[in-house]
Amino acid sequence: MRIGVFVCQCGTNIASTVETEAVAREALQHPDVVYATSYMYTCSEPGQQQIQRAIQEENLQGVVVAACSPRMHEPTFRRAVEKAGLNRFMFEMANIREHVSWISNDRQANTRKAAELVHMAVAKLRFNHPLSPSRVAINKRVLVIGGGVAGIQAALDCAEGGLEVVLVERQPSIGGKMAKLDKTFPTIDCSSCILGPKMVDVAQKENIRLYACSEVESVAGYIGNFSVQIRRKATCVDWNLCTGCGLCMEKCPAKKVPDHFNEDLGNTRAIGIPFPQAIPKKATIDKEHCRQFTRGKCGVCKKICPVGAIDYEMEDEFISEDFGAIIVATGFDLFDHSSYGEYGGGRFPDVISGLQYERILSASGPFGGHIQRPSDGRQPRNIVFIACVGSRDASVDRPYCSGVCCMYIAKQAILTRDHLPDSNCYVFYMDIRSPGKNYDEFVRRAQEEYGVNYIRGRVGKIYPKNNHLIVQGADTLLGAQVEVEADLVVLATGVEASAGARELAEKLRISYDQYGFYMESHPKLRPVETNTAGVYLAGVCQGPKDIPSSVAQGSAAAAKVQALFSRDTIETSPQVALVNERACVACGKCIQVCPFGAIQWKELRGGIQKAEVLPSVCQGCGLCNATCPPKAVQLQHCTDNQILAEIDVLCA
Amino acid sequence: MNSDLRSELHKKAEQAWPDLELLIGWQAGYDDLHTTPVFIRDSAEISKLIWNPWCTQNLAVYVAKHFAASSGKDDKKIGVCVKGCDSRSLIALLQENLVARERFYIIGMPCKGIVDLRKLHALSGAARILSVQVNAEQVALKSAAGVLHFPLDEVLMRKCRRCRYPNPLIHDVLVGDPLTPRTDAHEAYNDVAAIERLSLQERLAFWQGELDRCLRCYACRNACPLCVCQDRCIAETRDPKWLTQYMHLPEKFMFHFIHALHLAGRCTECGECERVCPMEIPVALIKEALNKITLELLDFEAGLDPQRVPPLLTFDAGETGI
Amino acid sequence: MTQSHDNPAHKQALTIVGFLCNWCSYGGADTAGVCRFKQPTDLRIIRVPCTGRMDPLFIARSLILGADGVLVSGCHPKDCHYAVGNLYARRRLEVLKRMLPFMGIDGDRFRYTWVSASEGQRWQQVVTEFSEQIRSLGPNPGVTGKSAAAATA
Amino acid sequence: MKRRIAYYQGCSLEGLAIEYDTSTRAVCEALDVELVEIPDWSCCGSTPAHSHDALLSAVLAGRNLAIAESTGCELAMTPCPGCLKSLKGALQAFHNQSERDVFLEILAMPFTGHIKAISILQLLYEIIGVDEISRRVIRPLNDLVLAPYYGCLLSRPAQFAEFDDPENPISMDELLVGAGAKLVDFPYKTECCGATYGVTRNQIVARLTGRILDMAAGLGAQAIVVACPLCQQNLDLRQSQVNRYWKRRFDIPVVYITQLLGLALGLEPEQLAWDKLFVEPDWPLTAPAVERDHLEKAQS
Amino acid sequence: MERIHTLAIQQTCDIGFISKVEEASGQHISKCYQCGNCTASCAYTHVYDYPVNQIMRLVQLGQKKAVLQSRSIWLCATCQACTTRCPNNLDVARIMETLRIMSRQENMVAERDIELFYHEFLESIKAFGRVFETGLLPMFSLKAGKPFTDMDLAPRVLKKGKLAFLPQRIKGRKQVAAIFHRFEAHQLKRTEELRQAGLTQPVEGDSHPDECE
Repeated sequence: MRIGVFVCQCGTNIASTVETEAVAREALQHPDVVYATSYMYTCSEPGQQQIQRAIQEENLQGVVVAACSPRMHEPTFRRAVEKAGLNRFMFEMANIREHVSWISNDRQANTRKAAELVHMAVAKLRFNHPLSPSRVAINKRVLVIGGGVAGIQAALDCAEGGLEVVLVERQPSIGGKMAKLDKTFPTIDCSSCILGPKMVDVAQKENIRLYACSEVESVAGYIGNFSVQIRRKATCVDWNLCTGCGLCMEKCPAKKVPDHFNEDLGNTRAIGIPFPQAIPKKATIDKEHCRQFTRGKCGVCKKICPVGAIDYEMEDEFISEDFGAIIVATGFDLFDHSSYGEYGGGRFPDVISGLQYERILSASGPFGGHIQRPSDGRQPRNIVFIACVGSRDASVDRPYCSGVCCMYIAKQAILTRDHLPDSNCYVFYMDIRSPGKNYDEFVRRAQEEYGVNYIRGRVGKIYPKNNHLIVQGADTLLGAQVEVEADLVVLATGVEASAGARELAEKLRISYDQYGFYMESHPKLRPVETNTAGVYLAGVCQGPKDIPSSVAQGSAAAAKVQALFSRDTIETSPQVALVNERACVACGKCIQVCPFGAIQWKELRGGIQKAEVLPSVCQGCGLCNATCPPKAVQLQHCTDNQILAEIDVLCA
Repeated sequence: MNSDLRSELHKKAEQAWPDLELLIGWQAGYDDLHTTPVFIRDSAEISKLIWNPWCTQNLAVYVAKHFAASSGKDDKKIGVCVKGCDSRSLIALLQENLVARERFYIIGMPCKGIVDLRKLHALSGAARILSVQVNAEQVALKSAAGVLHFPLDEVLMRKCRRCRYPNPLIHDVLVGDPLTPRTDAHEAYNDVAAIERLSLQERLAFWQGELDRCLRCYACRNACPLCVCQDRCIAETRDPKWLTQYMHLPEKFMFHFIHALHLAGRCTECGECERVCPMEIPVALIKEALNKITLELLDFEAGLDPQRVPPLLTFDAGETGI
Repeated sequence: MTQSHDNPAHKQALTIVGFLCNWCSYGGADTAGVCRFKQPTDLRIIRVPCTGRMDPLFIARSLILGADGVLVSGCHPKDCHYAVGNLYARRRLEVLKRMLPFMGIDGDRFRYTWVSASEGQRWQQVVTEFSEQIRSLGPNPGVTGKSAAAATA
Repeated sequence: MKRRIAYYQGCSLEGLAIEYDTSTRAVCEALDVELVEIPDWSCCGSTPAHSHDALLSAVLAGRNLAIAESTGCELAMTPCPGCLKSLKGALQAFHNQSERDVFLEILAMPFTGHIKAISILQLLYEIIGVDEISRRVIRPLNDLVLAPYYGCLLSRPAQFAEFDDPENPISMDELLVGAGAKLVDFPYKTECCGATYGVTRNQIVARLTGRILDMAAGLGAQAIVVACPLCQQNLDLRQSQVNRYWKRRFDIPVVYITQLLGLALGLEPEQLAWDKLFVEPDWPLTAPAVERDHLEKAQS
Repeated sequence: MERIHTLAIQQTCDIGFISKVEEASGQHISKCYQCGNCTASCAYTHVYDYPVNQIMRLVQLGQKKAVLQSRSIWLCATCQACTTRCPNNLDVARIMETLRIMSRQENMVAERDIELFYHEFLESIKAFGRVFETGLLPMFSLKAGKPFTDMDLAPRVLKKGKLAFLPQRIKGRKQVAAIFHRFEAHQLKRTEELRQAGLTQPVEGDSHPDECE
């Protein structure tokens, strides 16, 4: 084999701590290497042309590039060598940036290490073979998990493009957290006025099937061909019959049911529709509070329902659907502030969360949009907002910024001053994070036009005194301790991964970070893809973000699916396992361990059994290869010989 | 007593014969001290079958091979004689679906232990052994130098002195009465423990000394009832090329790692690898050490319960500590 | 913070072979690089798709041939890109780890661990700790018993 | 079975806080706890020592733990949170690999570090338990309205104290409720009283203590209940200084938890040194003792 | 406290000071992001010259003299409110204690009375094994030049019979004194070792004569 080695300097990224010329020189010592050079930016157009020229001029049969991580540029260089007529698998990469130049300043050691990594790549390349992909058909249906604004947007965009969409929502209605908001920053648009039409669209699109009160139970398959089981939870109301008239809700005798839609600030009934604009507008029974279930008798709703939709015996139902792609938009939960003992740990009724205040402000909220204290219904005069509760706080394991609180506090303070011009609003903040279009102007308006008092410092303690709440904080700009006598305290509770996010990630085989937010494929360049092909992300499930970003990501994920579905088949990677039938001893261990059922028995003439890999099902993990005693199954492009060659370079 | 058992064996083999196409057992060898396997395809040969403390071979070794080759026509089965230890090899083969239970007729031989010829030779000194008699628990050894008497226990194989399963764990018929097991389980790994007591350097030196003698004749591998690869062993293949044919210590170590790790969680400690080694390398010890590890770590012993999957061919998402 | 491994006085040629799964730990090592988390330079990484690809024999071979240390790292259990590859791997790797000392090879020369793609800092910590550990064990004499002194020279 | 616990009383409890010592011993005896006074104990070093050097503080306290170990007890209890901090500091130094050698070198006594240091509240609340104590109450603190005041150190910082809640401790609350008392929801449970600045900067103490007294008075508490000799001294002995500073006439008794529990357990005021308080209660100390079964009936 | 006007950041920043504080306290000062929760929670802010968060800031900027000469570090009562509430898990009270110790070592104590009281307290232990309250107070009052300290309380205390007239001399007082001696010897040895290793900080800001103007 004639091998060429190209050592990238990556500007100074590599060259400043690695002697790239020396690495290239040493590469010429290795067997089969006929050409080696070092270049400023190998991934650039001229850099790629240099490789292509060398392939032709030097008649190269294999190429090694020593540069950044193959996770970054392997596809780039594979395309480049392919253009020059080589098979794209006759290429290897040595990672001398992320694994060498960026992690040590010792030039001598780095150069030695880079040279050895190149040697390993060359040794491996000598065992490479040309490989070509195969193709499988795509099932052009898409599953959207989560019906918040990101999921709604993704579903609508996919449906608009003519795709068949299934939208699965855990709650009885779509709308997510946005449906609970009163207004949105920085325009003070009414939240339900802008979200409502989109929710109605979802209900009306013929190619969207909505499963509310449902969850994803299991996921099998792979890109183009996922098979998903969905659990439709028992609502105890036959939604095919329910007209959403609301009579059951009026007559239900269980009147002290905490109203979760109103963040438990008011009460609702044990049967009903969560809010007037709900989609689907269907009733659901809350079994935890329904007297038919808690006391074994009642039956009022069953008697009253004009269409006979009530069915107390209803059980969860499982349905299976096939999809070619999945968009995950499972949103977030609000940080539970009971871990802040210094703020009362949830013991003080007038210390509330940001979302609770949002419900108080809302005309459809528990107090009809009148601002009053949950404890005694009194109109507050002094209202304190505290930023960063459950954000940027390592002591409660939430060191990240939730990204939206600065803005929503400004909005809530403006709305408060609008509703109650005589009130005083105080905002305790550490920094104001308002990097969006018209965002900082909005925060300035809160201060300049609406007279909201911003105090730079955290609050150390809140305690009740004479029917007030004493807020003891700091003004670090003043270098002083300050106290505010408040009537109501709103904690700008932060954003955290939604309950069950980790379990869903495991079903989908996507990664999540230590806080439960889903990992995108690349933080900058592949922000809506995951490392599992065919699974895309939208909204806060990937990390804290506001409404415009969530909507943009929903559209982006939809565009990714459209692009995927624009073809009828997809290429499957040829990096799959392959059985050498002559070596196979038919012990069946590979079949036993394969996580994907990708290996089966094949009968040769004379009834002899051998293992056989189905390349379209094989995901290329190599577990069979590790298990096979005579090593008859070999994972292509990561064969025993290739790994042994790399080991031998280092150890022999 | 031996003759009683032998006639019982013959009787039971005769009874089973109409259902069998082949019966694998032991026959007398070229002298008192040796036996060889016999493959009976004609009922007239049943009389060749013997049973005594010299029936050392693990006949399960032949089972997988003959299972693959047999047609199974007329629903005829393969008969095989097994000792307790050998029966575990059969179960291990069943655990991996390498053989089908319904195709076998198993004649179980409760066993008090097999004589280790090396020990006999050592005890007799240089003199040629003329004859050996076993009476109850005593061995009478007649050599040119005279007659020597030993307790039988002293000349049993290493594996027999730590045997926990003298009775076949799987059988269709038993020859003789079941025996009570001798050693407590906690003593089973005494030999491994003795090595473990050495320092790291001493252990390395020990294996360097032992494995340096290895000829890479692969007798150990060929005698192993659970080695599925046989002539496709990666110790010899070119692709993939795990080993060279160079006779030096790393390659020898590597070969024994291959054999041992391929048996991790599978070895039933029949000891055949060690018995057949011409260089008298205690190769079974490596597998015993691995068995001790899989027992402690994964609570698994190969060849006991036909329903259990060998631990390295499965997983447990809930297990902790690893 | 002291970065003792940047001090050339500590340097001696060590060979540490790393087998990293492509999806988590290789990404974690990349993340550490992107974040410029300084690490000792003795590790050479071999990329494999999954720790399930790891036949313990690769590790045995490395150590028999004289690698000073072997580090295997993959996705956290239950977070395997291939669902269960690392669950098989951890059994096989642990068995090997316990077997090595029986054969006279120091089990501390081999470590397996789980580092996700986001855990750049953890990767730095793993590499630093393991390299320090191997450094304190000194060069691996291998099974041929070449003396430590000869290996250093 | 009688529990045997090493007892470290500390210097304050020999002097200004003698009633804390008396009542602690009495209550423990009533609860079948044998207090083994650490023979020839010495001062833990208190704030001056750890403001001087953490190691010196650790060794001064360590001497007492080393002696306590020789009594065969597994626990060393001290009523003083300041002493507790020092004792725990000694154990921390011992269990810290990098400090142990020098710690032992300066201590120059045999020490195994097996002993654990606890507060009187830990003994009462965690080891004996509220249920056990309220079962033994024969003279409930009927309707006495109290403000439980814990001070800084009993539950803070959480990782060090390993006891109760750092922001809203409840151990003393539950013990008092278990003894039949009523409590005010006291927001200043953990506010600082001024600590050792009584001597050097008594205006600080007057200011901080005044806030606490004011809050308790405002909430209608008949007494403040404490578990720290320094807090008690600042609130009780210095109440006259506070009154001068704030131009107020506070007259709130500041009593030790052990004194109140002692009464509830049926001990007499003299056994609990009630007469040593500077601000003496204006409420009767000894309502007639109630027969046990009678009490149980009343409770059920 | 001297008012800081223009602070020449590079010239006045004592990096060695920052690392010494970090090493002695075991805390990463750079974790502090100046939220002010310590100041919000501190009961002593009203008597401090610099509020706690500014002490942290001064340490971050290496302002050794300003920090070690501040009154705040001596007025901190180690009540742990700051440590309990720090969102970055910094043990702020521990840092304050570290600064107190350093301030005494560097002879920069601003609150002489408090230091004196602590000193007399330790002397009392060294002499008797336990603190002799009755003896400590007069000794302190005398040396501090505050003869009337707590005189108002004395008659009441005496009336309650709460003060002993003679110190409790414990049997092991020699043992306790020996602890002090071994500790002092250890300190000397350590300082000498550090000096020989060239690691000591120059005494009293020698390297930065014009710190806070």
